[in-house]
Amino acid sequence: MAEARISYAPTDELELIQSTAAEFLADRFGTATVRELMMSDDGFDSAAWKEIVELGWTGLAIAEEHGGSGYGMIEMSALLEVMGRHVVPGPFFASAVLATTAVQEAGTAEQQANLLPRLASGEIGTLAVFERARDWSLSKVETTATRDAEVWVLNGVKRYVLDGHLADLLVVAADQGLFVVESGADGVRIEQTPTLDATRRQATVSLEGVRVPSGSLLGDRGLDSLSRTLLLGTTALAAEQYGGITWCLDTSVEHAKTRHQFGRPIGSFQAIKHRCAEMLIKSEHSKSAAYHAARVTDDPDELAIAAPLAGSICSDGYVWAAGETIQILGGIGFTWEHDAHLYFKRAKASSLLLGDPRHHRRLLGDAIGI
Amino acid sequence: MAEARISYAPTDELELIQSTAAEFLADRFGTATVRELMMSDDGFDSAAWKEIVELGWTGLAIAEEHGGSGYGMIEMSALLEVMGRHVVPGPFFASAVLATTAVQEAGTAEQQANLLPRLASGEIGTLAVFERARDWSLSKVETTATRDAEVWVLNGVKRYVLDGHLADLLVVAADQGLFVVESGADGVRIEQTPTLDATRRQATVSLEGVRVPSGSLLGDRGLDSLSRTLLLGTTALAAEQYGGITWCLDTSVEHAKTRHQFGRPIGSFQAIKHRCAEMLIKSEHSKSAAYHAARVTDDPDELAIAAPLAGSICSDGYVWAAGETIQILGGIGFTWEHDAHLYFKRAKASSLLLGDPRHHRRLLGDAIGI
Amino acid sequence: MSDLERVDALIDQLLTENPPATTEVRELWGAQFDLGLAWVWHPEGYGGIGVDRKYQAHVNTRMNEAGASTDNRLFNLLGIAMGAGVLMAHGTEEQKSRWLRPMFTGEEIWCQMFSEPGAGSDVAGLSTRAVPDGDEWVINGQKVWTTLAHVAKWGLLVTRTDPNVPKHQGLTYFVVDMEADGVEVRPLYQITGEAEFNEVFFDDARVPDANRIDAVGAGWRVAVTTLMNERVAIGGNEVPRGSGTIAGAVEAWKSSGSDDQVLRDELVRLWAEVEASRLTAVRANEMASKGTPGPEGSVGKLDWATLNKQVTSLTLDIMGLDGTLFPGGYQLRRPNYGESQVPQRAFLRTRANSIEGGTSEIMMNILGERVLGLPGEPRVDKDVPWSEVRRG
Amino acid sequence: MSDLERVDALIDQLLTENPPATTEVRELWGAQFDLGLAWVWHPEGYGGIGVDRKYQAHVNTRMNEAGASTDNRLFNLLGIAMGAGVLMAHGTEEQKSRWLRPMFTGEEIWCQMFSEPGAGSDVAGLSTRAVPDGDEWVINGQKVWTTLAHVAKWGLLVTRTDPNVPKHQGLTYFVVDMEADGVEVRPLYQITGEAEFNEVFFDDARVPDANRIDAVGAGWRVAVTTLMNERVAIGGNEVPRGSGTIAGAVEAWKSSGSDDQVLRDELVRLWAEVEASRLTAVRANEMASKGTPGPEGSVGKLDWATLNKQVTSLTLDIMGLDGTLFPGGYQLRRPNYGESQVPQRAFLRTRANSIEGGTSEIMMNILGERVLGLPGEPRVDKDVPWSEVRRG
Repeated sequence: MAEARISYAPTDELELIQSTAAEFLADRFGTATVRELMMSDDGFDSAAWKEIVELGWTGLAIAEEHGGSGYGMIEMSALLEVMGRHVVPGPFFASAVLATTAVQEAGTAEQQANLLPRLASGEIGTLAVFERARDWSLSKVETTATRDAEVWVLNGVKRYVLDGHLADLLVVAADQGLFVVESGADGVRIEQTPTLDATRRQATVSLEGVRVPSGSLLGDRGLDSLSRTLLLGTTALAAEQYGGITWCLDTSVEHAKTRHQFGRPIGSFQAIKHRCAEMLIKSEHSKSAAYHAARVTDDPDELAIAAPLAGSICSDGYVWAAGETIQILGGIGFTWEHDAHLYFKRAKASSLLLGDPRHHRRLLGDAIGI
Repeated sequence: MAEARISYAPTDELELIQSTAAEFLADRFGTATVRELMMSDDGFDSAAWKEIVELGWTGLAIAEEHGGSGYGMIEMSALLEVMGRHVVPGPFFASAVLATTAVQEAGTAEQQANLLPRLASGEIGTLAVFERARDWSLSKVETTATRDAEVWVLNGVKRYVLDGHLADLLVVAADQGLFVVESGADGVRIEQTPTLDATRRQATVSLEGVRVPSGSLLGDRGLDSLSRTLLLGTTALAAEQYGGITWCLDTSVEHAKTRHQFGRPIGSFQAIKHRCAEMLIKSEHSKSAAYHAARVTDDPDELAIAAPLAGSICSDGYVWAAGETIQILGGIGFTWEHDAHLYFKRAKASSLLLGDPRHHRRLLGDAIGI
Repeated sequence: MSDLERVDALIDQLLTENPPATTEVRELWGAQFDLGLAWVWHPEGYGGIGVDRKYQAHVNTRMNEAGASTDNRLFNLLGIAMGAGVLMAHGTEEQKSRWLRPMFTGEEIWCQMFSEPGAGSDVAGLSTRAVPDGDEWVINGQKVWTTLAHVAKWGLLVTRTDPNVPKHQGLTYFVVDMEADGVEVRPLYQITGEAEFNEVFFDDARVPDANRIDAVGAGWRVAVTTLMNERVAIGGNEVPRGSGTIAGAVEAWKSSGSDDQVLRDELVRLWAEVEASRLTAVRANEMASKGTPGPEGSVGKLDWATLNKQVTSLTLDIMGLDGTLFPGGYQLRRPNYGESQVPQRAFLRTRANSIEGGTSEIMMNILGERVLGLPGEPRVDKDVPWSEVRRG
Repeated sequence: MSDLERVDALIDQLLTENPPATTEVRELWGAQFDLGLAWVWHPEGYGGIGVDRKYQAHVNTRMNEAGASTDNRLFNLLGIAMGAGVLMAHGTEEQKSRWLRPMFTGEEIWCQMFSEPGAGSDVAGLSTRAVPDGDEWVINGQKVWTTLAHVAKWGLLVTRTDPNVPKHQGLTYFVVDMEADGVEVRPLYQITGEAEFNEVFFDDARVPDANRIDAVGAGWRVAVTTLMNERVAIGGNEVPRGSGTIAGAVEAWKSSGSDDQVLRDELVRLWAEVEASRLTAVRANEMASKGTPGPEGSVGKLDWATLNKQVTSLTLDIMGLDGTLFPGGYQLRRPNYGESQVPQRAFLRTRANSIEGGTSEIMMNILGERVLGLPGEPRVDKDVPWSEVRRG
């Protein structure tokens, strides 16, 4: 078994990535900043984004030849874990994970050479693929691409586009395949839609007779590469979800130790203690699932198992943990003032972004032959 | 709404039925007797059966003109609740509920006049309908009935026939409808199959060229009446399941009050206390669902909702309650010596007899248009 | 004349003398109070006529049928449903005469101030101090989760007057003028962005001793009267089949056009549980009306919280990616109860259901201890002066 | 020569001098003990050579590869995996010399007697009395859940020698001759009809003081050594993906030919949880091997119990009506470990998983208190003489 050689233990490099990230995020995305961004029009801090680019995060998983640092999913997951713990707003996941992965998976060498440096250097990309609310497998794509001489003409409406309002580049799924569309192109209309998780925005992207060069069609495999892009996205999201769970666990345990009612710390009551223990278990399971998926991205058969496994376990785990954190906190956990709701909203929205847990389990069942 | 007039409160008559039953069962089906029957070859106490017949239980829901006492499902449910609480072995459910209901629902007036007095007076009937392990809707019936002059010739194998080894009369589902077959007829072979719940036996019934008179075909509606028979059976079983839950709750609470560990009654620990509280909730829900179903059998639309509702709630509730009772009891609950396992086995088997909870929910979804 | 006939005659009189279509509503409610139809079970002179409580529903129904508003019972809920009971059980003649009528007419809104940041489940551990000063008391401290405080004239307040006795013994109950100096009400924004609740800060606020309810040190007894009313008010009500949060889930399912059998099973399972819970409330009401209330009456609040949370979460799952949207976005403001609630907002709001009005953990303790008779936890704060008990 | 080379050389010597194909197995195990390959981390003379414990797995693997049985580790598990550790940590020279070798060769089977009918989770509350009489102790009481007692020569026994001190302080630990007068072993039949376990009754049984392990009153310390070994032995092992109870569920699913999407989702969910738990054990082993064990190591026993129960229950659901059958029927007898376990039997047997080796409630306490650092419950039995504590 290939996995027998996998190491899940932290390396010096991963620890450095995480400690650097934790320090930066504590400084630049403290809770006051997150809340300000959450209530702002675009949810975007362009100055902080520049710093993120300078730290090399946007190019973390991009090859050095394309302006990145040449790391892979293991390192990206380590970073996302810390970002999830800080519930960081902004287009990082949409751009550095989804759009970047789509270009890497679908694009020709030439297209990658053109596009990846732009993404690495801080232009914002996103994936505009979904049209319907529960069709994560894209069984039906109504957006059309028709050939007109040297160009493609795109028509359709893409919904639930993560941070679409900030995007420079859109990777659009149409019937003929994935297309790269400049957000400023004629006929592109992007409208932000308010989100449950106000730290991760969405937009609806309308394409009306948008003319794009023939080279905008990524690769020649139609939409085939999209399923792998979504598996990798699920893997990355799982790491972020696990990071959120660690915040929930630590916050719950800390509160259970210090909050006193009836003359006792509430963590001395089994109702609270056992729930914290259950949260620990779910946290450990989520970590196992997310770490494993991040370490098998080179093995397509194993990824087909590990990614939906992580998507199911981490989605369910985070939603449960964030909900129970509010319960353990009691009244204060229900206030706008406490951060618990940021995690609760992030958890629920994340559990639906790339497939709900049932969708992930359907993929997993297919992969393991159940 | 019809239900606005329904009363769920005990009446003097129902209380009398239950107290009489409790007294008789405590006397004749004490735990020693139940255990003896459980390990006996046929699981049947013919002397006690005679007393049951004399008490009028087998005719409880049979019209007076056919030798019964003319009660209905409300009274039968009240009785079954007490029987479930005592986890009574024997063919009562198979005969007085399933076979009797099938004859009542499918039979012509003449057939009812012929058959119901036999059942009321203690001949044992049962329903031989299922062939496959998860086809509770009988989407496919392989048993055939072919006409040969004045007789029907039956061929097929019926499985999971409750107390088939004790039956005098079998109500058999074949492609042409429900047939009454005498268990002693030529070509009928009945073989007992050991059961998880040894207090309720099963048999496989093989029919090889069994020739039955033309009047053996119940009614003229084919298998149509079977779905209502199964809804009524589910309703009756729910009452029995609720009775089992009451034993679980009382046993758990009693143990939690008296068992001391760490110098405290274990019921003072929230882990145990809250589980008992949850059991109370499930007990109350089960009671509501079972009582409601028993009271709407005259309203087909409402029964189509209430019966699978009760089947789902009471099956899940009983399996959970019986399992948690073992956990609350601890080691002693896992022994053969303690009665907890009788209920655990009864609970699990009952949750599969006429449909698993998912099957019931499918029926419920159909009925409420979900 | 039977009680029912007597009630009917009075309703006839009320509606004849004060035609709902042409009578100013406060005037109508005033007349209702004077005729004894406000709380029919109260003695005469206190808004009642001393008949069984069950006739009140009949009064309300007949008024509604005649087009007469009974909205005062909603917008002054804490007064009419709880405060009145407290005054009747523990108030003086003066207090009842002064407060009951304007409470019922809605001229004076009431709020209730028990919870504190440091005293949630353990309400009796509260810290807000009241110190006597002549014939007044000086109040300092903070209350939280106070509905209606920003519109209320009067507040029901429990304070600590003696820190040196065990916690339940050192409490005293007051009615406080919410417009008095030293009383500051601030909106408390919640997870939805709305502020249904308030925080109330007392900074040397003064309350006349005449506003004390029952004896000094008897505050817990009065508080229990209030809390019992509150827990009865939540859950346990009889509602139509399929109403409430499950209606939203079913609607989402139908408009999704989905044929996902997994989601369907989950939805039907919750529908079944909601219905079993509803039938339990129906049974509870029947038993209560027969004077033999059983355990079925105690599960309503807990069910309501548990099921609301599950149902609204599943609703978002059914909505799929639409569930990740939040139409209108977050706005920090007072809630507008008139507008219909989107499923996403219900999903957020219901998280509090298992906290407000008694956490589910406390409700489970109550079921275990009071209904099933299981023993309590060892108490470390019993017989210990409040000032020596760790809290917060 | 590295430790590994040293171990390998000794294995070569063992297998050369005692060819597995032609050597009587007890003779082989005796030679293995004498060469120090029984417990490699023990000092020389006690079945070891004082190297790191991790080399034992290597020894076992090489022996199996050479066709040499290591079954003694299974059929005398309580001796070899627990008893030996207890003797090494707490035994005298005489005790180690007397017992270790025949324990390892399987000539003398060991059992462990801690639990009592009145002392389950609260083992330290046990009541079996040992009273000194000359250079012997007289034992009276009852133990329960004792595996292998009916075939054992020796039993590890904790007794109460001083009822007048708090419970942990009055215990003393013995090794008891199971064949002695006054020791009666009875089969304890369980939910499956089988008797894996026994009850052991002591009626004035006499144990020489020479069989006492560690000091009088030090029994709890010795018991803790034993219990820690037990909990490590259950759960936390690395197993192949999809093995164990989930394999039975998948097999049932495949042979059912069902396309029920609801069942499928439940099965896949459990498969995913089992796999996440398995990966957690893999991570735990990696961290432990690096000397930095983390919280991941503590969840194995709990997961194992929880998931086994869910998986075997779902298996019966998948089997549908076949799940209501019980092939072979119930027979009151000793289990036959050789025969394959039908899913129905697994369904029943796994109910004990959340009770044996520490109930899930106790495991949750341990996770909460020892791993997360949450405070314990108030203790009512602390500092109280055992004789005054309510129990049973």
